[in-house]
Amino acid sequence: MPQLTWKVGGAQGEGIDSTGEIFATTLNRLGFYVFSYRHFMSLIKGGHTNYKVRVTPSQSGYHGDELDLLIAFDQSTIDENWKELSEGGVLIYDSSRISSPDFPGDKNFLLCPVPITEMAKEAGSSIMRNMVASGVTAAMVGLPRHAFDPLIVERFGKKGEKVVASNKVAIQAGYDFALKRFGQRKELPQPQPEEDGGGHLFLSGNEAVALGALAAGCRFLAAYPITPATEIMYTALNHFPQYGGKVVQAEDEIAACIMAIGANYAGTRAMTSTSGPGFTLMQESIGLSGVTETPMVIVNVMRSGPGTGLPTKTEQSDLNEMLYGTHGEIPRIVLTPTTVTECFRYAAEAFNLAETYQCPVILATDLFLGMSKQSVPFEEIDGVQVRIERASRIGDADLAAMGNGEYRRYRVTESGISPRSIPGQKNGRFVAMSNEHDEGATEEIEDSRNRVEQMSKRMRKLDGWDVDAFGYVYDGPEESTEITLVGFGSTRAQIGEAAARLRERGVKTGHLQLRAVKPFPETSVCRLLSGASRIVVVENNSTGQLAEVIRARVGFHDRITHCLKFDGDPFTVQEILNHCNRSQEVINGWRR
Amino acid sequence: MPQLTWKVGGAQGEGIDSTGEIFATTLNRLGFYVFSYRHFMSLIKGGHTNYKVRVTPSQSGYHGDELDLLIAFDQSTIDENWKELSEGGVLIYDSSRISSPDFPGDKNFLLCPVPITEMAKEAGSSIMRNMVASGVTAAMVGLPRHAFDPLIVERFGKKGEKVVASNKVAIQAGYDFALKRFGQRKELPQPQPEEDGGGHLFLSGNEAVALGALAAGCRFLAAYPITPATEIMYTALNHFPQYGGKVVQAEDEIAACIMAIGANYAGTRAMTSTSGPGFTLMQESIGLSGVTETPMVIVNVMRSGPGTGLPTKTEQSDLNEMLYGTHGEIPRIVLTPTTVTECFRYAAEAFNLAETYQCPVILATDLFLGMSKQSVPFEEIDGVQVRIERASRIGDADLAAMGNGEYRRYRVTESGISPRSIPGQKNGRFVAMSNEHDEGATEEIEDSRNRVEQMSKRMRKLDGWDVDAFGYVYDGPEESTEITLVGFGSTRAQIGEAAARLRERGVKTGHLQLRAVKPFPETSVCRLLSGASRIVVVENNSTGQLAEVIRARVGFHDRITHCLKFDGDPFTVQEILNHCNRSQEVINGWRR
Amino acid sequence: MATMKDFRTENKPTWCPGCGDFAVLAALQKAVASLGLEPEEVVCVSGIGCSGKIAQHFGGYGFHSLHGRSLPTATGVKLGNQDLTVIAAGGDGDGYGIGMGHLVHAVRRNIDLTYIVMDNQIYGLTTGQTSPTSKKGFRSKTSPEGAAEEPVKAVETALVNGASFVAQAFSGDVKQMTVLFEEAVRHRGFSLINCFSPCVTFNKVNTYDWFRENVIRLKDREEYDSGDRDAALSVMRKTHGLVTGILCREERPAYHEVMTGAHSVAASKMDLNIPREDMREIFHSFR
Amino acid sequence: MATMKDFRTENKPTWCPGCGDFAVLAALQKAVASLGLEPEEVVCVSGIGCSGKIAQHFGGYGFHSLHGRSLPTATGVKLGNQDLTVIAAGGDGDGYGIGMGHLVHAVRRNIDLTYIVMDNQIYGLTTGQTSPTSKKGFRSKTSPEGAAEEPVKAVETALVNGASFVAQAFSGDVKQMTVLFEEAVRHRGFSLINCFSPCVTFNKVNTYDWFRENVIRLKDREEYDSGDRDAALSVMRKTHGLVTGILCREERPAYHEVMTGAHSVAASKMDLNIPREDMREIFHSFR
Ligand SMILES: Cc1ncc(C[n+]2csc(CCOP(=O)(O)OP(=O)(O)O)c2C)c(N)n1
Ligand SMILES: Cc1ncc(C[n+]2csc(CCOP(=O)(O)OP(=O)(O)O)c2C)c(N)n1
Ligand code: SF4
Ligand code: SF4
Ligand SMILES: [Mg+2]
Ligand SMILES: [Mg+2]
Repeated sequence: MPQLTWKVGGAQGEGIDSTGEIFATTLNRLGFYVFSYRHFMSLIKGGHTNYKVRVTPSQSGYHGDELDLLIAFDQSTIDENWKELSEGGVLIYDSSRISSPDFPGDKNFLLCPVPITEMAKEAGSSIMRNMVASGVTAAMVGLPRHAFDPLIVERFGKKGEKVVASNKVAIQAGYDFALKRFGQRKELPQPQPEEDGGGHLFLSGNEAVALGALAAGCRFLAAYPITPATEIMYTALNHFPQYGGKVVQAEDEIAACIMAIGANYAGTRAMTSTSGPGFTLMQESIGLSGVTETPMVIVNVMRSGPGTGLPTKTEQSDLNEMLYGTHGEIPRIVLTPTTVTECFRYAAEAFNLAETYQCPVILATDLFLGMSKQSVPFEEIDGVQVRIERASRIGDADLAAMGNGEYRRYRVTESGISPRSIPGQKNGRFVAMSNEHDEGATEEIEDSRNRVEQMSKRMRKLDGWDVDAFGYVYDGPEESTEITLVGFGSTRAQIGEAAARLRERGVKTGHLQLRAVKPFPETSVCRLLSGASRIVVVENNSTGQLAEVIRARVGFHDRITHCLKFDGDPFTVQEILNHCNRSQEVINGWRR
Repeated sequence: MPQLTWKVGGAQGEGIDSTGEIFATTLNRLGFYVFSYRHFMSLIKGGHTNYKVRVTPSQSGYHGDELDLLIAFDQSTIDENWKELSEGGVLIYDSSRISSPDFPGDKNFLLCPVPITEMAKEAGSSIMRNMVASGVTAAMVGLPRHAFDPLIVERFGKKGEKVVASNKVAIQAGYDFALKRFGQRKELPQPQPEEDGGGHLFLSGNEAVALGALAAGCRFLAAYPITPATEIMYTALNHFPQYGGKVVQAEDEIAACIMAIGANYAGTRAMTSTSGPGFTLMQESIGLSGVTETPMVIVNVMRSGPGTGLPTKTEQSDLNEMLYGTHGEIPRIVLTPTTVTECFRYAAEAFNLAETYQCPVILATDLFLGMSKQSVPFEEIDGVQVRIERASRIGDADLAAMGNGEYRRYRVTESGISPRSIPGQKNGRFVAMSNEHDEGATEEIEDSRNRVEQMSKRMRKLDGWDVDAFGYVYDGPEESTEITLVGFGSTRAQIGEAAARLRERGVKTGHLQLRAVKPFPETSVCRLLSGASRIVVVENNSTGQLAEVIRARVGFHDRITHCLKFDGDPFTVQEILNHCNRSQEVINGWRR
Repeated sequence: MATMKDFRTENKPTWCPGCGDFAVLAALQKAVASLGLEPEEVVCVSGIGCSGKIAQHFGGYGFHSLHGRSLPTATGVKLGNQDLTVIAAGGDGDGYGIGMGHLVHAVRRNIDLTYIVMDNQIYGLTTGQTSPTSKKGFRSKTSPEGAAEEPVKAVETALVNGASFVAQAFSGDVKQMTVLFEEAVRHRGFSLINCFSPCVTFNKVNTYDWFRENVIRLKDREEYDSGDRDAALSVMRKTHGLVTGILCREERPAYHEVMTGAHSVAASKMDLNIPREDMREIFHSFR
Repeated sequence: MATMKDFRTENKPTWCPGCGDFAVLAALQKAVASLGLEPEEVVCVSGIGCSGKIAQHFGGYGFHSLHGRSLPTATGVKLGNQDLTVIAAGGDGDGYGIGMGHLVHAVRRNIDLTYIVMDNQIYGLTTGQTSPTSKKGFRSKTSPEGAAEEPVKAVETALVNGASFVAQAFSGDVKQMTVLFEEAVRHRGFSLINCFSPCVTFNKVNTYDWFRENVIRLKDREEYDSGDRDAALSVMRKTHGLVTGILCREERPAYHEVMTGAHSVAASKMDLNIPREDMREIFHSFR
């Protein structure tokens, strides 16, 4: 598909992010479909960072394999990124800092030296490097000279006319210089503005999660800062209070999770958001939600583990913990949205599921989906029907009809769901107990018959949820395929593009992307995979956690191969294709 | 097999445990093989408790399905236990408290009213009920009148002659009363004294774990009290200090686990012990051990979950968390000893494995194995060869031969193991880092090539360990069976007895008991199960966690059935047999 | 109006006869009844321990949470519905051992709840180990040669971190305890009441008699100004912590009144539907 | 003998230019060198945060542990080998937020280590959120309307719980800091040094200048008796905590000298082999 890929890189703290953001935001507002991806490090200043933007004629959840233009503020940007530049790509570099760029000369680039720092200084200060770079970009991709002006006014208006003016000067200097010296070198795809002529929504998975929660009636978030989940908290801080929603920065993740459980118990839709290390600390509370049957929504934005790991890198390696964490056995739901819109939709749905089934619902994304801002058609998110279903509750009237002490919170029902009362409701008294308890929830109880009844009741609750209808999206022939690619969550865009390319080559290809992994939609998965000659499970982790689940729940041991990546970066389409091209023999490598 | 089963029950705090212990300890000292099982509740006084003793002609790890004698201090003991009494069983009850015992009259028991409380009061105090009961027991099973005297002197000697004397009086009163009124009613199997003519060792899995650790050179335990793991701490407190071993009661399990990791890092063999809730809190630290490659031994004595669950009941429901807990991916070992002697042996071996592979080793038992005191031949434990292999270290001389800064703690090696230095060693400087790090362990590093190298190095470490040789015990025909029973850990005795009974009935039966579940001994399991027509996986949990692993790693989906129990009690042999007798159709119920 | 009876439950408490926790339960039942509260308006959130069973035995709503986590659970309950009266309760191990961090942070927030610690200087439910409040040298199954650590100074810790209501009570004096609970529940903000609540089964040192002999009752004398935090600290030091009464009281806004998202309507009572136009405006702010 | 250079590493610290943590690192390097310690004898154990990177930049052995867990990790290291000099280090969020409970318990044990907190009143590494030491009303990304909580009083908390050495330092005065570190390392028992270590990137309120203007240096005047814990508390109150110097010092046995299993030989240096006869005797005690 026609596309433009662009990247700016330099040291952290040098304005790389703002350069990227200005470019991406502006293009988005002009109606282009933009996907942006930040590469950053777990330190504040220094260290290489870059910001990549991919512009496509239609929506895409991926920043692209290659690079058409690279703007390098320093040599290490070239070192780290030159390989990505396509043949004929444009390398713009700050000639005030790099006298002659150094890279193995086996590729054919257009070298564009620009004295970025000097020009910035001339405009007033070296911090305006980002503006010069923006101007250069505009010229070389054929944007009008004043494309960035509105954003500049918006961002710097408060700081006074002068600041705005000098920023504009810097941009124009870059623009003029580049236009004169190099001219327009690359084409942008056609913009596709919204109906109102403006841009699409430009938001990340994290932002979408917070908005979905808000829309679904979440009025309490307790969280503890952690990359890459903190934007959920920021977005909540921005938008919850207006609707009476409270946001607490807890002392740690244990407190954050259990506070939200307390709020849910009190009748408020409440959630927490975190990433790996914090998620691990929440395991005991997740068990508490399970055993007390208190609704709870936990967002886990995965990053590279284990331990502190690579805090600014993406990974999908918490699947096992989400499925199997906490001691003992609880019912739980794990949703894995595959797009920003699904982040919104499933965040909202999570609250209904949590209340209906009175159990923890884990919403799993990762750094790649959570932090990448991208164009989303307004209609797409606006079109999501957010229902607020406060299910599985008992009403005041029903309680009034009962005598005091008659209501049984944990009544053993066929569905496993027992109507829930809320503190404040007369005659609804119960004790939410982390111990095993009786139907009446008045006492912990160790009787073995009671135990079996309560345990079984809890564990059968989710049988009523049709995960097989909800839990996946499939693209491809249903009966038989030569190869079927399987993934979950954020990898959808790349797997989808890889599948498309395989089909272009005439390979009968299926693409199954899971949007829920617990309960596991095994009937659907079994049906869709049974006709696949080869099954390639694509995961951002090192052990093939999803593949393991598929083998356990469905089988197909001898047709599954693992396409794994765990270097901290999201998959490229090419990597997936490379795996598919490799010989059949890897299949037998599963037993390790 | 010939056996005698006996139980005493009453309210907690009434001396039930001491009655049981006096009986069990005395028999053991006389050379009988004894297995004792405590049923108790999560409250201190009141509530039903009982103590069951099974006497067998050879060693057994099980307290038996039925009951020959029941001593009831109160009616609720009868309510809770009458069903267990075999036809012709003896029901002794305290006629001072129970005028006529109440139970459905469909079984044929010998009713033996004994005014236990009155007789105790006569002897001096109602707290001597336990002594009266002991005397009654002695008479009815044909023990000599003074059988308990030595133990009484030992236990009460410090309290003075008078106390000893009145206890003896109470025993004798019970003895005389019972002998006269009822006579000897049951037979004990033949005792099998040790070579020295004395009794066997009489200890629990928890005690054996602490002793194994001590023998293996563990010199640091940090733990936090929790049922059913606290005895490990008590045993360590008793025996570690003499050998310079330190014991810390930490402020919580997070601290306990990470303290032990710190001590291991400093070169001391160190461990922690806990149960479910505490184990969950340790998950982040377990990841730390994995990523920093610091040896660590964690004992998890499982109890009924989830949440606080049933703190005094047994379960095997933490298997999933042991296999998959913590975010991200780490190498880990999970050992599941099946007998008290294996508790000793594997506790010791755990330290060698932890040091050799520089990873967390989880030693998993449960309340049943951990807390049940039982006869173990001295020779059996004494015969365990405890090696202390301080492997995978780098010596001072090797370091001296290097320049400062040359040593690389996380050198990428083929085996994945990198020789470890210890603080204090010259030239051995490194930083154990929870972040991803370079070979030199001097910096956290986010480079993707380095990441893949370090991650792969860690994950391949355990390839060198031959778990297939170590990880199971198999009993039965190797080629083909009609039915093969599979379990892990503590269920060995009951599964073994069930298998024996099936064989008696002419069913070709296999019994595979796993002693290690991570790495999974899949080659062996595959080989041993491939000829089984039916595979019954016997687990003390509600979802069939081991069966899931077998399906994932080996397959055989359509031959596996789940024999599950999760009411807080250990399996009875009969329950396993009942499952085996049930029709084939359950097999197809696996997909849920 | 509800009476003390309405705060009783059918089941008898399972504490050992004579356990100090009976008095705590009775005082709490009396206090909330005399404040005119209804059972459904009061939530008792407890940790795990013998003391933690109070949530089961108290006749209001209850949350018997995890070991050490009564305070964050109770914080969530209060913020979920600020109209509820929230009592957090638990033991010395639960609150000052594993839960110590949460105490300090709850104090800092001045979250409006009453925190009752049943301090028996021992781990009761796990059958008698040394606790963080056990005196130095205290012998138990986990400190056979005597505890090597200084006991935690939880009340002082609350005081220096600005707790807005701090008191101590003794199970041997239910009357005073009841009054203190009333004051604490009435107080708008965080209240800590450390209750000496003897464990008759496992702590043979800090018995009722021992406390009767050693504990001083802080008379509301003219000289003692409960608004003076330093005076409170100095009384605690002078009495080695063995003093009952209100140590400190300070009026300041409670957390739910000033936190991000503070609102006069309880979160659980909000209309959750956001007008479509509002939602669209929010969407459009992401452009 | 090792010099300061030996406590340097090859790689340059990755802190922002001007970060207060540079001073802390330099002072630590100087202090241990001037105490005549060798790099292999010193272990720096840190939590996670900008501050936590000190373990990487310090030239001794290091353990860059988990967020909030520097103290229990360091406790384990010390008890594993009591001959090592153990420095625990981390940020205000790490130590006083998530790690608060461990601080109190480390203080109670009087574990022999030096705990350096780089207090910048902000979460640095996660790019600028409110921390437990941020002043009330402090605005950040997580408290856009100003922090609603009282700041934690960590130094006072350590003081009331009996910390045997407590001091405060400021990155603007490396000389004093070095002396304080020397004293702290020399002290046998738990030492807390709270260091005002400005975050030049995210905290625009508590800057070097701000501290220079507001912090008082505690002269070792005759009147001030560092053995008097109450005096320390009162100085802290009077200066609103903005004071540097040794606040309190008390000699008492360190934990490893009195704990269960205390021994003159370090655990890591024990002969691990237990004579067969001993083992048999132990076995026979289970009969
Ligand atoms: C995470 C966790 N660790 C340990 C336990 C075991 N446990 C239950 S109660 C308790 C201590 C009880 O002591 P305290 O809080 O003083 O209460 P008390 O019983 O004395 O009233 C412990 C350690 C647990 N339930 N959960
Ligand atoms: C369990 C866990 N939660 C959250 C984080 C994310 N995190 C890393 S550093 C940090 C706070 C740092 O603040 P502080 O301790 O004050 O150190 P500073 O960076 O200011 O020196 C947080 C929340 C983490 N690494 N682990
Ligand atoms: S053990 Fe102690 S604290 Fe627990 S109920 Fe009995 S007396 Fe009370
Ligand atoms: S962000 Fe602040 S604390 Fe972190 S390195 Fe920069 S100045 Fe220091
Ligand atoms: Mg207690
Ligand atoms: Mg900080």
